[in-house]
Amino acid sequence: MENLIGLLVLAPLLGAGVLLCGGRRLDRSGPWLGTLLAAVSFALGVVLFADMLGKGGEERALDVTVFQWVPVGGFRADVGFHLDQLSMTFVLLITGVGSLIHLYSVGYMAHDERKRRFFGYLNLFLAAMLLLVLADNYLLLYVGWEGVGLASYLLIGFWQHKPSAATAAKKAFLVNRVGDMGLSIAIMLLFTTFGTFAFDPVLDRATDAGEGKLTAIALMLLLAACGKSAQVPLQSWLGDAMEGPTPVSALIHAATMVTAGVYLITRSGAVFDAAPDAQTAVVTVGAVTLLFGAIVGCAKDDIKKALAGSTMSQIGYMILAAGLGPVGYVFAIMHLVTHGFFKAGLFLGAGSVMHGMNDEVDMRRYGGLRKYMPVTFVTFGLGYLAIIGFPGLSGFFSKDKIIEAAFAKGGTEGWILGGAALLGAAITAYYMTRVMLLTFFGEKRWQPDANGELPHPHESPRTMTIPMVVLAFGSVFAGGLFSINDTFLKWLEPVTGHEEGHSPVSALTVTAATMLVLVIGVAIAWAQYGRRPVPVTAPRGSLLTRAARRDLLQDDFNHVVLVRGGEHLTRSLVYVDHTLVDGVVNGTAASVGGLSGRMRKLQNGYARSYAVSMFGGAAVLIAATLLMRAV
Amino acid sequence: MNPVNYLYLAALLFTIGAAGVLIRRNAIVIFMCVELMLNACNLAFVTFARLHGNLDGQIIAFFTMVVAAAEVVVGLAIIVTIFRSRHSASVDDAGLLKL
Amino acid sequence: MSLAASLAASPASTTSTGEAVQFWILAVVAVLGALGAVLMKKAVHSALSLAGTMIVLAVFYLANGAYFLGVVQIVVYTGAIMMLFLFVVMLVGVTAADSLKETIKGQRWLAGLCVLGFGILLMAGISNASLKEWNGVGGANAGGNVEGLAALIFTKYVFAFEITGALLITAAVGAMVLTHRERTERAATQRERAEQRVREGKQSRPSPDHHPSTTGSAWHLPTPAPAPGVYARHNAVDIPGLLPDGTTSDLTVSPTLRARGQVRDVSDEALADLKALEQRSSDWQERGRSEDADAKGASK
Amino acid sequence: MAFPLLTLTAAIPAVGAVATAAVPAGRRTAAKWLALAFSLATLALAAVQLVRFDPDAKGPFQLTESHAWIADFGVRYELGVDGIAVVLIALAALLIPFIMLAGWHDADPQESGSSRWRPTQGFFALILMVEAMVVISFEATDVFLFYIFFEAMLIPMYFLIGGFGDGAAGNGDAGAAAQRSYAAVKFLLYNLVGGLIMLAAVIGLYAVTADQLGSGTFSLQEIVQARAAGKLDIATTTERALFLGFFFAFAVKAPLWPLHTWLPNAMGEATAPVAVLITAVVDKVGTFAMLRFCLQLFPEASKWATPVIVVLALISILYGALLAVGQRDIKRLVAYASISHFGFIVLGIFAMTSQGQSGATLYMVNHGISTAALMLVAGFLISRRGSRLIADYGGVQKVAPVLAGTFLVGGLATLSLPGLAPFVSEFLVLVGTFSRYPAAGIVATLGIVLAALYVLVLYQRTMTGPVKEEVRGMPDLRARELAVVAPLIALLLVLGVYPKPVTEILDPAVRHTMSQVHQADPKPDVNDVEAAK
Repeated sequence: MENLIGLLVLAPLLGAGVLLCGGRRLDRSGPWLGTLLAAVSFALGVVLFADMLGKGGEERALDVTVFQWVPVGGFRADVGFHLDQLSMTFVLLITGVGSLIHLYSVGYMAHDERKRRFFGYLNLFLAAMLLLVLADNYLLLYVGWEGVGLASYLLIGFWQHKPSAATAAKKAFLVNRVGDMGLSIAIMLLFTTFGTFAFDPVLDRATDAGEGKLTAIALMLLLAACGKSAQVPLQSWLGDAMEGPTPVSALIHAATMVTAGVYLITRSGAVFDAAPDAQTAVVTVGAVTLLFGAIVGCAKDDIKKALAGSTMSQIGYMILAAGLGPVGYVFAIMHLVTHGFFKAGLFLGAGSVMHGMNDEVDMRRYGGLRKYMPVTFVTFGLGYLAIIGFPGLSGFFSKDKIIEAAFAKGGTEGWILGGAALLGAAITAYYMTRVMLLTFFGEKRWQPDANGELPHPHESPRTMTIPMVVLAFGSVFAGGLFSINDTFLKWLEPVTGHEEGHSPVSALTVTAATMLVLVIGVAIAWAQYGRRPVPVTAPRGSLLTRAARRDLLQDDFNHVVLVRGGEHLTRSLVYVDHTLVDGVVNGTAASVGGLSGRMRKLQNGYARSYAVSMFGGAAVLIAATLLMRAV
Repeated sequence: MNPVNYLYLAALLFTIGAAGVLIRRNAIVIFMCVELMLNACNLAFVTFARLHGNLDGQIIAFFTMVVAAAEVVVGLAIIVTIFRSRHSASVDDAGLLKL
Repeated sequence: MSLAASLAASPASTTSTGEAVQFWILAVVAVLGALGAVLMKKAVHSALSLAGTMIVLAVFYLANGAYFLGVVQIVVYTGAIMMLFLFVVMLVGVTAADSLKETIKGQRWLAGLCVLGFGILLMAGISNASLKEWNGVGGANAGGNVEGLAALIFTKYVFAFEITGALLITAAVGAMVLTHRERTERAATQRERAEQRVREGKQSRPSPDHHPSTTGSAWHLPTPAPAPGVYARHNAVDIPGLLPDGTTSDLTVSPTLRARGQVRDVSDEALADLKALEQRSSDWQERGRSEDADAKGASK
Repeated sequence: MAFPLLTLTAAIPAVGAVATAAVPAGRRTAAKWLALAFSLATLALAAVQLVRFDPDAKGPFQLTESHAWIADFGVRYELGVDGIAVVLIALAALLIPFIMLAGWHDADPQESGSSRWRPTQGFFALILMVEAMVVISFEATDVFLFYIFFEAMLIPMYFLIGGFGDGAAGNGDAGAAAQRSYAAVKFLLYNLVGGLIMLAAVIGLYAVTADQLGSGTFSLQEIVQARAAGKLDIATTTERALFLGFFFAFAVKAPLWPLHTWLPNAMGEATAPVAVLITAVVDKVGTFAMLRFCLQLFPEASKWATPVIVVLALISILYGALLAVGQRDIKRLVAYASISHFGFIVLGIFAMTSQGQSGATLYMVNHGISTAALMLVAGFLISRRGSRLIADYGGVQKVAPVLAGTFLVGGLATLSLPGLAPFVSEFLVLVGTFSRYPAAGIVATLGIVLAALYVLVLYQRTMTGPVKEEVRGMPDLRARELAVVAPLIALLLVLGVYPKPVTEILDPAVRHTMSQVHQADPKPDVNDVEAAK
């Protein structure tokens, strides 16, 4: 079994290697090869899952050290895997959803001449993500962490001829790097505190370290999570990342990559539990982001960006839950899984819509598509219902638990967090309904594309619809499946631990309140977009709307402070280097040269001048002699 | 009077000669000034001989005279040669070695 | 001698008043001579001033008991060396006066500074030395100054003396080598020079031996230069010949004379004479012309 | 007498240089192959060294050779390698063939006149000459011997920088030639000044040993042993002064801020292979010498100077990275990136932890390979378009995907992406620094963000976006070029995933150095973890 874990990671990695180095021979077979290897990986995951189910709750974890990676003095990093229920959940989600997206991409990217490379990148992404969740130490996790960043860089910037895509890719990587900085500092702190950074020894002995150190570690981990999971203040890359092909958005920015932050916090639960201050920071970030993302999602007319805002918001829920400690870990992961299903479905649906609409992304130019794309409509609709938390669907179960847990935090804090979560639910209902109405209902507002052709919406090919259907099943049933008998809770509990929260309001009240805000949100959206015709160009909107369209001015802030400031800094440094640092050097050289030039003039060729110097020298000598005598 | 005054005189003559060497351009005059300086030295030597009460100073002065004679002979020959080719006895014109 | 002998007897602290008087008078002369040597514009004057200083120094040598040197100073220095100087000065051009204007920037300031500093240092050094008493050279001169010197030269300083001899010979040879110009080709005969002159269309090549001022603008004629003087009136070399319009021609006078400004111009005189002549001839022709006119009219 | 393996390793390229230089003008290709053959022979000898080297053997140096040379001044011809040296020799020997291959046509004469001037022969001979000197610098355990070759290296480098342009501005261009000669002179003078100060320190060291030991010596081991035995007691002030003298020269060579300004000029003006030679091979002698001479000869002074040096290294890291962001010239950008990386190396050395020093030594190797990959591909790119300006490129990815891909991998290695070799070393340096100087560690970590910035900006501006008109029709990598880049990238991957063979050789040497400096790693707070496990 142990060897299978290695294979699990190796399969997509091999795919990436073969596809990227294979050359044009693989252009035709490449997509299928990539998909096959993703599927193999999924199959291995299932085998391991079955094996794990055959064991008792506590013995399910599987550790395997493949080889010593960096053995230097007291510093030991191994390439080793740790497969427990938490990683297993992720493995299945990643490989499962990943395989579906591979399949979807076969259709979506069919006409792209560089699709071989695209599948290579997708496989690389899977491999990195698997490495991330399977690593048994933080350094190896870091490798996967950055590998994910690299793959997302390559995928977002896949259409490199578009400057916007290239810029978005760069931005994603850079913002992620800031987060990575947090992770690397966290690892350094772990090393200096514990002398190691393998999960087991660190997490077992977490409480032995001082709380200050633990808080620092936890905060750094939070920074890392913010980067990867697009949480405030490092959320700005996610919206731009929609420049990538839609399957990328589905895979990376919905189902897998952005969940890495949640994984990291959950995995490091022991550290966070021992650092309550850091936990407060985590829940704050989560709560702020869930509102932030939701508000941004409301204002975007680009369907993918609206969904990106939604992703941000949903991850905010997960982070919030993870920040609550053992009360929330399980629900964070549960929401993560259900979100993986419905958000992937939504994105794939959006991709399908764009596919049929000549790559138009502006929802104001959609409308009335339900007749033309029935499968897309149904699957997207199910995803929609799931995300807003329609009773009985996946989102309902997982989100409800999180809101409950937030209230259970207790005190003012609990009320604030719970309130924020409830408000977020309302806004979610609003913006998702908006997306739904604008896209599939109402009259046709189609506009001719750049070539002057009106789009001819049509249903997408089989390779694209099948994954959507499968994901729709997931969106509908996953939540129920997990919640019956607390299956998911029991599955994860041995790893993350669990405590029941003591909510000041009863579970039923929370559910009722959730339903209420849901209805309110949907109703407002209906009032705005369902009853009235929708203008094709966006109205100017209120100050908040305009701010939200610009990602609540975060980018402007970044631009003014970081980009401009950075440009000024580098430009002035270039100047300083040239004028000051090099100037000192060149100045020395020039002054030596100038001095010699001047000294040269003393050698004017007149014997009498030389005589004066000689005579002066003689005078000085005599003076010196006399002085020496006098002394 | 103290014979030291001869020394002062010698110093004065020496400096005047030196000034002439530095100021004048005519090689012949410069030579004459050099001679003046040598003579000043001789005067000093002779005075020293008197002060010390032996003849060594005079011997040195004597040798100086001989050497000065030799020097003048060669120097003036050089001046004449230079003058022949350059039509000038100015030391400032002899600057071929300058860059 | 008796003075020297008395001086030699015991360390003295002062000289005789006579010597003091002599010193103060002659020292002034010496300094003036030195200054003259430095400051005179003409090399000849410098040389003469220097000769004066040297004679004064010879007297001082004698006063200091260096009898031999005193004589040698006069014979060798003033007699031989200074004369050599004068020869060279004559060779180079006795009339040439140097400009005392300084051409090197800052040279005079620097020189002044150095000289002043050096002088002050020397004086300070001398005054620093404690020279209250001295021995006098009388004892050393007791056996005769020349004998004393000779004894030293041929014993203690014999090597230096021999080497000085070698130096003198070397200097003599060197001077000969330096001034001697070996003729590497046969000297051109007068005929050859004349032919070359005609061939080149020039009178003669200015020789490098000539003083720059003699290389005038006149050297362009293949023929001998026109003679000086006004024919039948003057034949002195310093009087330029007249051109037909009565003005003088520079070609006819030696450039040396022109440079010296020793040309006597008689053109005014000649012009006046000419005028008078013309007057007279016109007076005479007055008559002749009317006769002439008559003759013409008659012929018509 | 044992087989003089070390001497032979240095002698082979030297002989090769003479042989290559002697090839007649008409036989350019023969000269190239001859030079390549000699460099491969050197590589083989370096490999033999690696095999014969026993990491677990006792004593600091192995394969030693020792002969009297200038007996009057105690100068000995002493060679020996420790783990660090043997790895760096292997690096140099490994990179030289690639440098030659990459510069295969760089020194072809412009017009095929049958002049007596033989630039090709000269180019390859000079490279071999540099290799010989670098190798012997790594091997020398006598300070004076080291000094001679440390300085002599400048001469062939001077001609390589000044004599061969990259054709970016036209080889015949007078302006380019002037720039190049400026860069070469700057390189020479800068390093000479450093070298002269070191010479003073070398003489000072001799004076001190002569004073206290009776007869002066330059032998590293003798001095170290004498100090350990208490026979040699260098006064604190003297030790510090001597240390500074040595360190200054190495800091110029390394180069450390603010002594770095020669590097961008030299790397910008030289051809790409020569630039690689500078930064990947020659500059390593500087950082290597810090480890071998500064730390071992003057342990107390090293500890005394550490705070200042750490700050300078930090400035180098950030400053180099920021300036790299601001560059408009590809090669200068790589040069500033190298300055940043050298900052990391120096930081690791002076963090005085085993992780830091292992990381730094490993970094030397990895930086050599990664910069070689990036710079050589950049050179191929520049040779195609004839411009070094970033703004002249755009959309290369579309027309030359393999070139762009290899460029990206080189860039990713430069920004220390995990999975590629430099990551391991950079992280070791960071951890090592952090465990002793947490603040410095955090500041240095900023460097990884900036590294991402300059690499990605470079990649974005040159390789992505709409295809520029001038770039259209640019050929992709040729077989020769691929043969240069592919092994380097493979090496980056292998060392990134499995650096253990290298670290195993380095580790004992680093531990030895640490013990020389009397430094132990800081203990973790919770130190019974291993026991508990």
